[in-house]
Amino acid sequence: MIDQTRRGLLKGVLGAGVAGIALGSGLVPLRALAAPDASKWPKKAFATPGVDETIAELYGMEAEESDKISMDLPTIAQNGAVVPVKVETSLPNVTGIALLVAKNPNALAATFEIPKGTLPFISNRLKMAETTDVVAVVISDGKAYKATQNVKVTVGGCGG
Amino acid sequence: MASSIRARAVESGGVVSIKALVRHPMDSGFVKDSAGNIIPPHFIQKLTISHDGKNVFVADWGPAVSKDPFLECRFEGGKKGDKLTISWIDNKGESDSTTATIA
Amino acid sequence: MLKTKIISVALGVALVVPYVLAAPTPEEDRKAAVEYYKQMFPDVQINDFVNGQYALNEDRRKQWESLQDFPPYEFAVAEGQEMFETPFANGKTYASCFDNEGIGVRQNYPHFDQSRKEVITLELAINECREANGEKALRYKKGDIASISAYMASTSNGKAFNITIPDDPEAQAAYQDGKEFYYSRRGQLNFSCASCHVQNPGKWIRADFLSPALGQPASFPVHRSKWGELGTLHRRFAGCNNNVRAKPLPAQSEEYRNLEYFLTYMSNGLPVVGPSTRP
Amino acid sequence: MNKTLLSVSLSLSLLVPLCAQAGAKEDFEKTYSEAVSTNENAGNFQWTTTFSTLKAAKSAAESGDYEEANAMASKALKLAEESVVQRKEQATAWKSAVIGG
Repeated sequence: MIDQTRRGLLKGVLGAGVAGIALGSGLVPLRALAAPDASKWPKKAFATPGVDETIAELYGMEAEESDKISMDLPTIAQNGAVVPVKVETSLPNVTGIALLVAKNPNALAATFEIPKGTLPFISNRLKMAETTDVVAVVISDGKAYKATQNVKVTVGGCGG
Repeated sequence: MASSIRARAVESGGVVSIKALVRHPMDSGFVKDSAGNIIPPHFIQKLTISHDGKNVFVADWGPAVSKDPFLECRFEGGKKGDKLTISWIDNKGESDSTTATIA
Repeated sequence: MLKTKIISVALGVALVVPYVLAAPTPEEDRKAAVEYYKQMFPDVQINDFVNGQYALNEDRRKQWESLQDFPPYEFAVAEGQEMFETPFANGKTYASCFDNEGIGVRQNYPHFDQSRKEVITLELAINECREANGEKALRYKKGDIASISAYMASTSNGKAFNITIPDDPEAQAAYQDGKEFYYSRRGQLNFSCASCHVQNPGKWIRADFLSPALGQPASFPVHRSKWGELGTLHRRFAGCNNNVRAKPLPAQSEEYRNLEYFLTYMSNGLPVVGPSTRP
Repeated sequence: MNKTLLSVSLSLSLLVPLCAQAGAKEDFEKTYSEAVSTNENAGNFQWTTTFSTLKAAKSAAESGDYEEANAMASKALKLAEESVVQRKEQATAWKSAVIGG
């Protein structure tokens, strides 16, 4: 037990050390094209359990049910590790879309910025731990709307 | 080394459809390896697609996005032959980028 | 006197090999299987059986089709191609070991080598090619060998399986051995391959949807969501055996190669669609 | 006299548990090796459960719990016997399941 803990700790320290060295010596490949800036990645929203709590954290408001959001996802996922999810909406002036998996440890799976000229459509593949509601949130004219669909997951997507 | 990004962009009726696949483990931090040790989280946090110097799509991803993530999106205003730049960065600061030509 | 002797000899032969004589020929087996599945699934096009469960279940088919946009094995196939084209230390490549330089030959595997008297699968041929050129053999179930095999399969896409069983008692025996394996109940659960894939395709067994025997090997190697990577047919055999609590045999063991020989012969005429994806 | 009695009774009291122990160990070893050899007879019809039960028997024996070890070895023997029966049955029974046969 003690040994295991110590090994875990050692590993953590070593891992951090290696990462530090890699950064320090410029081993991380420097690309001609600038990497995206992840400083504004919504860390807190990605660490929040529960759908409503996550929407509040992410957008600072509640989302209203809308039938103008269409979701295309399987009734029974063949494997929770790879569940295709498509969302499209006829709501106007869409600036953002988010995908939430209600029963995952943290609900938020992905958020998307939809700049002007980009269509309010996204397709992504997500992991789901168990049978769950999947919620699509759409920001239209500055307000949040949502739609929900249930997916049965018989083989969970959290390893094993 | 081969690029971690494979992308296809097709223009039809003024709309460009982009499909991309990124090679990445997307480890959630909730899974143990065969020896029972937690595999630390390692996932792409941000992926951007830009055209003509401006972003046409920005994704913020968490660890619930599947291994080797797939993405499809659509935008207006691109022409055949235009270049798109697709870039990602993960939670360890690793990144990659590629360009695709609209067909 | 002479006549009776001849008769008794003939009788003796008939007594010694009754099953082989009485058994249907491989071609009769194949036709019976095609007929059997056609009756079981009258709405399924014959070539669609290679898509396994996706030929039988609409919801699953949609998920599979959405993965075809950019299948998760794309990277592995590209790596397989790179390895296939990269010369060994001696300067030769895999192409030197195969007919037509290895391009578009998947549909001819496995085949029976009459001089060696054994079944040669594509993966075995890949490793023997490596060893003949001074390289180390690869592990058989996943990784590089699955990627190379997947690339080779991709160059045969759409070509009809053309497995031959030469007029050689040992080739016939290898086929019969594979057939016996497919139909023999094994493991503590007392299931044969056929219990699921002949008697119950199109049905659920817990969370798994059962595919028909016909067309089964045509999609290999496959990327399973469960594995998160590509695996070979023999990895799948071992997994199935393990599921019924039967001790799996080693990949590329004689038993599994004979099983592949039988199973792929059943799919003669159907198109190569590997690599593919499965749950 | 007294001394002899004492030493006899002492050695007896020491011997009893040792004997019981030795008996259980021998029983285990006998059953275990029988299970292993029966399992060999199953050829390529061996069951994964036989192996896991044999393993459980062995680790119980290593920890000195011969009662548990013996129970596990007997269970493994039974599983191995069933797999041998399965092998023998299937030598002909498989034909009854063949398509068109």
